[in-house]
Amino acid sequence: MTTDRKPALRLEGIVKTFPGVRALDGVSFEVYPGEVHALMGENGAGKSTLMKVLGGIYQPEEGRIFVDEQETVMTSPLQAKAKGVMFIHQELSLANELSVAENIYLGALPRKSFGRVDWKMLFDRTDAILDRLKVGFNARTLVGDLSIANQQMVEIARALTVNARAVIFDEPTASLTDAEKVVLFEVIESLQAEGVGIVYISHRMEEIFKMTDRISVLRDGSYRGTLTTAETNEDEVTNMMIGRSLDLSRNHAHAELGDVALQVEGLSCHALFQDVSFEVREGEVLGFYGLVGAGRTEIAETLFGLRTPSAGKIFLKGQEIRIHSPIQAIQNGISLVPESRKEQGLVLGMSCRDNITLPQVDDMTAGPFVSDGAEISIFDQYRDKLEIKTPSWRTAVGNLSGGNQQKIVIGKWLSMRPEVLIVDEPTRGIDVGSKAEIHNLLRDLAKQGYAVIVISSEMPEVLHVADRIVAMYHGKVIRTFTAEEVTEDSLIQAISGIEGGKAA
Amino acid sequence: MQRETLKNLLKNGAIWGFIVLELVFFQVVGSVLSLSETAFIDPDNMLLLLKQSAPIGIIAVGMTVIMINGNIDLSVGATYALAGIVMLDSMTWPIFVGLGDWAIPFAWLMALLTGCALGLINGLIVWKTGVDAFIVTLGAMLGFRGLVFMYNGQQPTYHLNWTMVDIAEWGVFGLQTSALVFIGVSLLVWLMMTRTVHGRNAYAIGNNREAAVNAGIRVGPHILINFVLIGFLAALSAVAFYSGSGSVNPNDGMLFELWAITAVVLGGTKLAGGAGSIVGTFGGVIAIQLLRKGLGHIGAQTETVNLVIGLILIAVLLLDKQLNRQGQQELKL
Amino acid sequence: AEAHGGTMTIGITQNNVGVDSYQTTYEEAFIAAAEANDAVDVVVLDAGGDVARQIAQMQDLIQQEVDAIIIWPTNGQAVIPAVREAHQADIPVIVTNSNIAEDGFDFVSSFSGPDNITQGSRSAEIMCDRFIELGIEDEARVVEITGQPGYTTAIERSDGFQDRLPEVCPNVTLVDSQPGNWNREDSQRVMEAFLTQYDDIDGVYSGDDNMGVGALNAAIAADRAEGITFVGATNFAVGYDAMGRGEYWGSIYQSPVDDAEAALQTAIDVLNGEEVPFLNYFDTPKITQDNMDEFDRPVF
Amino acid sequence: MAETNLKALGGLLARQGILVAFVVFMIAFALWNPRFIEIDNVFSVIRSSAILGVMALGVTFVVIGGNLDLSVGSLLSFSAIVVLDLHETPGFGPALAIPAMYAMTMGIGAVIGFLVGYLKLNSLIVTLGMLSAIHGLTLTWSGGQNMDIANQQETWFGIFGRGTALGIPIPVLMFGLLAAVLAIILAKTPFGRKVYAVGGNGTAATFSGIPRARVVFFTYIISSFCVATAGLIQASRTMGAQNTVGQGMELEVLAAVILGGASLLGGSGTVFKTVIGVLILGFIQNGLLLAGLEFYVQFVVTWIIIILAVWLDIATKRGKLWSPIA
Ligand SMILES: Nc1ncnc2c1ncn2[C@@H]1O[C@H](COP(=O)(O)OP(=O)(O)OP(=O)(O)O)[C@@H](O)[C@H]1O
Ligand SMILES: Nc1ncnc2c1ncn2[C@@H]1O[C@H](COP(=O)(O)OP(=O)(O)OP(=O)(O)O)[C@@H](O)[C@H]1O
Ligand SMILES: [Mg+2]
Ligand SMILES: [Mg+2]
Repeated sequence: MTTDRKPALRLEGIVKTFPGVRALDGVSFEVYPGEVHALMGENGAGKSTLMKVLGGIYQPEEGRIFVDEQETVMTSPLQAKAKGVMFIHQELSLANELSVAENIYLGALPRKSFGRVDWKMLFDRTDAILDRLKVGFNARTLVGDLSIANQQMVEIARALTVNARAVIFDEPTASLTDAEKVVLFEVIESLQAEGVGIVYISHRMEEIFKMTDRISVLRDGSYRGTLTTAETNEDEVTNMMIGRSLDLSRNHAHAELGDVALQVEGLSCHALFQDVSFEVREGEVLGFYGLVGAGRTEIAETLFGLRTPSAGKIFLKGQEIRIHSPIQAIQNGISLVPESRKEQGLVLGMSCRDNITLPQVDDMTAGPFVSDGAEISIFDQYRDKLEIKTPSWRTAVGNLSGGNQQKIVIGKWLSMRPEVLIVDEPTRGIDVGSKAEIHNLLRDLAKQGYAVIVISSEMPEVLHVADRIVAMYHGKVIRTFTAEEVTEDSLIQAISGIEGGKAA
Repeated sequence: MQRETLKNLLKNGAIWGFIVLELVFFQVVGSVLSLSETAFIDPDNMLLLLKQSAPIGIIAVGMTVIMINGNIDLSVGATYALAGIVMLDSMTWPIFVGLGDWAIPFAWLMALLTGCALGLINGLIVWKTGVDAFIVTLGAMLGFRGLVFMYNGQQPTYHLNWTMVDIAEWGVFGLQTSALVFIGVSLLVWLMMTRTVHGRNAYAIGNNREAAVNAGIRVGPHILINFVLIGFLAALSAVAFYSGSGSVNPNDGMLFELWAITAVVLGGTKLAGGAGSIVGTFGGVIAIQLLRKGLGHIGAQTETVNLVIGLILIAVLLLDKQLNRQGQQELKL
Repeated sequence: AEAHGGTMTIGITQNNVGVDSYQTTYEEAFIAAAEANDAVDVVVLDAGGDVARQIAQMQDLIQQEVDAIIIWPTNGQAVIPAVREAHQADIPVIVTNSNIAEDGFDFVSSFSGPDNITQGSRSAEIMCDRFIELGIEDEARVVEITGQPGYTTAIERSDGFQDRLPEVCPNVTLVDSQPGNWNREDSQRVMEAFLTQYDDIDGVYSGDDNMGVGALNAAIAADRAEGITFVGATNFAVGYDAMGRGEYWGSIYQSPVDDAEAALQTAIDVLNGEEVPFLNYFDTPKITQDNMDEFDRPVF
Repeated sequence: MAETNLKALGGLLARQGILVAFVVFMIAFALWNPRFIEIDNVFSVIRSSAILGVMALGVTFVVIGGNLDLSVGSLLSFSAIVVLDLHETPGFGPALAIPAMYAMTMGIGAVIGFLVGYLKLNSLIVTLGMLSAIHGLTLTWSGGQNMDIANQQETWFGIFGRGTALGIPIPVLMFGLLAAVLAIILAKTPFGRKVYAVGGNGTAATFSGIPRARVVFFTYIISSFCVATAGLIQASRTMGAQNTVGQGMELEVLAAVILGGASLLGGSGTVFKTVIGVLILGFIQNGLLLAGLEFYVQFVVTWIIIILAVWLDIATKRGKLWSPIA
């Protein structure tokens, strides 16, 4: 790296505490112009907090910030922006009722006289940016009408609106599919070429090794060191992050397959998906893979009683069942880990414990009252199992890091000991260590005789955990692969609607 | 932009459909009962309707902005009364009294300044202390009312100036001054909300405050401006109304906040903020006034009026829900 | 307007029906009187206590071209321009129950109703007479509970009382006055605070009997009712009964039925071109435990 | 040692800012007028706050569940009028009138609960509509007349509003008892937990298999139960009622609940805090009355106190006096 140049951005001895947590403990860190600098660490290590300090959202208790070696105090996002620091948030930060263009230029709408918005300039500029991002929507679309992935692209588009000195991407790919990732990487490369310093936060090793120049590691809020990407490997990084190595080898000791647990025949739901048939056996992990909007989530929601199917049958252990509500689904032993943890998975203002026991609070009783003991024991069990990092069970879930929030949602449904567990994007935003942990958990569950359905947009994930993979395209099942016959190429072809997927 | 307006109009279809329904109903029932010699859907009657809608309508326009911005203002009724008092009382102040009828514009100015000042107080408190606008303005509803009573005890404030009454009753095309003010204000604020940076930012703040903050929008000043605006509009409503009536009772304007909010929500503005339109609010105001007027027209008794207004509010809500359904593809939440 | 041969349509906009029995009984009596008269059609509107709504109703009535308008003003001054509009449209206006301000007299045919100021002074006289009877006219301490702040009736009665009391009983002190909003519960709460605050209360004047009975309830609960003279206005049935039990001293007898019938008759007389006095007060006599037998129990 | 104690105290203060505000306020008024804290006065305040308080308990459930209830004032008038009228109906008497009134009041509560819970209509507008509709119903029932009990000596109906037990006024006892029961329901039962979940994030609650509609429905049932109780106390206390007894109370009730720290967005608040909110309002009113201030000065002072109390409450929570709003 060009170490003789001045860093675009430098942090020195940053300390930031929250009640009960020392989120950052004297962290120093720098990015050079044209460098892509990865920031890694377990869930809750303090990555997002550090970046929020940089972006003017939090004020640190100690430490100094330099932009182009000029010391600056970042008191607000507005000021950070003025200093050339752009911030692409981990959690979507959009106004759903406004158009794409207004969101991209939020806080910086072009003006004409009398404070009027210069719509023409706004739309022209936005269209130019959207062209560069090769997305399928236009500047006037309402953001609320977009899929999560496309909303993420709107966030990313913001990075291109100003001449930034530094751009921070906080887990930008968590909900992107491969095609969009490619576009994102092109964007990053072109920013890099313009001499912008880039901070890139992600839990995905392959991206880190593909995209970045250096890697800095945080652990429990303190700085662990910086590695040059070209000179290191996954193992070393993991070791630095979690203090041990991981065995990521494919772990396919097949469980004994039992009876068919869940069978779906010709299930359709209006325009969302049609004629979907599959079965999953006790002891089996069935993967669903497809592009955004392929209809996987909608199938899961239908099985969970949240949508009314227009045709088709569902059999549980050979018995036809009708599910009209999540309550019935749960009674039938079906659980769903939903795809959006903030909207669907968690009551953010509630404590960690209360969130985990929520679906079974009726059973957590001694007499008519909720029993603290029963709840805490469940909580403790899953905190240990999933290594959830939280100051205490009382902490509001909203104060946990993104990854730990996801673990709470998973813990909530695992603790229900369901017969059929559906997980929709289970490891979105989860660190490598915990991810492996969750994968093992899913496999373990299968081994214990549960039927597990995993919906994922990450190919390595489905390849890693699933026994069979259902490939979907445009609301239809294209093909079901077994673990033995599946290859990356055939899977990609199947989910892109290319005829060839059928061969192989 | 035009397409968007049309879309909004359709989205708020319930309220316009409801207005048509009201017109037909009252016309038919009114003529069957033949209580009065004139038709309900008489052009003069409809123009009168606009005038009668003005006091709450002007306030509702301001309330729309406040609510889109994600706040609420329960103190508008008291602001309205206080501004009215200042207007009438200032005409008797020694500095203005010598001006004769030229005191009128000054009186108006004093009233509007009062409204702005009260709005400023609310806005500053909401901004600087971070206390929820609901509580701040709930408190102010009491506090401002206290100021109203302090001004003149329990006595009405009275200053009848026939020139001012004539101005209030002046009109073109049968539209009297307050109706013109209502239409003008609606138009201007509609332009503000759809065309200006301030208006669009108000939507963004109401829609997702955190996102707005993250994007560097200065939320506080926007809130402040909108509170000053609604204070101004409440005062303007008082100017339009009291110019024509000349006396303020210290109880005036009570419940205005609830009626204004009702009109705004009927017009499709979300209580949570971030979505809504002035056009919808205009419809909501007209719908409510039509209802009151129509029930009087067909000779409904007090208890029936109360019952019907209540049930109709709920019915409109049901209708709106039905119209805005996403059909079978909806998630059952 | 010329005298009518056929039926006449009379519109009325009332202050706030349903807020208390008086106004409701008034409305019923008004409608009943109109139905008994074949020559009269009525349009009955209720302003719900809101001036803006009342002005709108005046305009509606003008627009409907009724023959005469009766108004029970929510605000005796604010309705003047609206009354002028009616006058300019050649529709005679009759004011009922509480009058409009003098500036509006030119546009009004007649006023029909009670004299609230006189009522207030009469209440003061009842109170004073009682104190003299008890021999405490030189030391008595009185508290007042007024009606809804801002309403003419409340203000006039209070003025009448406060002006007259020192004239008849110069040594009686009025120690406090708080509004009870024509509401029995509010009045009871106000009285509770008075009782805590003042160890010595000899008399309570309330703007109407409804509030008076609230105050009485508070005093009974505190075991202090014995020593207090309660005087009210607008004798309600509850007040009449309490008087019968000897707990409540006196009030002003005012019948909403008389009130309503007088208003309607005035309107009819005006339309028939008859000569009517401009101020058409109907009598509201004093009623106390001593003379209550002379009066019927109020129906409201 | 001392430091940890201080810290613990600091933590307590931070959590209970509103309580601190309350205590400060009480001390200030007691210094002004010692009568303020005499036991008689305290009882008198609590007794006259009981009606507002009982209603606020129910509305607490509604608000935590993420909705509003503006119909409580109107419903209070309804229940008071109905119970008095039935009481005076030959053959009824208190023993029949009271349960019948509860049934009707809670029936209306069920209608609101159905509209808001099952049909998912906006609660502000539904209850605003019901405010008006119930008033119409009440007027129809009573014919617009006041309702009064003719023979007050011959009925035991008065005990709910006027009686005492162990030297404590019955309304105070009822308020206390109901507060205790509802506090336990909210804090300790699965139902209470569900109310928080539904109010905190309704979608997530549905995804967790919580019958959101039913939970919302029951918050309104509880609210209407409380209103019926308040109506009983009201009617019994005055042994008569106007059609407008409850008019305007909805906002006062809401103020008490919010003052207690419940969020209008739902998901937070407690019964205990609501009680504090109710007492603050009651004592403010009483204190200012004792101080001999004109009612309109009371308005202004109440305004200032409400804002200061809430401000202090949130300022202690965020550890900063001034809001971080940019
Ligand atoms: N607003 C807050 N209040 C209290 N604690 C917080 C808050 N925000 C973050 N924390 C805590 O600070 C620590 C660091 O959180 P942060 O979000 O920075 O983690 P992260 O490294 O981004 O994790 P992830 O990979 O899961 O996103 C966590 O322990 C978290 O619980
Ligand atoms: N282009 C689009 N325009 C509008 N809505 C979309 C679009 N793509 C997806 N959606 C909707 O957005 C919601 C969530 O989208 P998301 O991107 O999470 O899809 P997904 O869950 O990845 O796809 P799948 O259905 O295969 O799971 C879905 O209800 C989907 O119907
Ligand atoms: Mg993070
Ligand atoms: Mg999905």
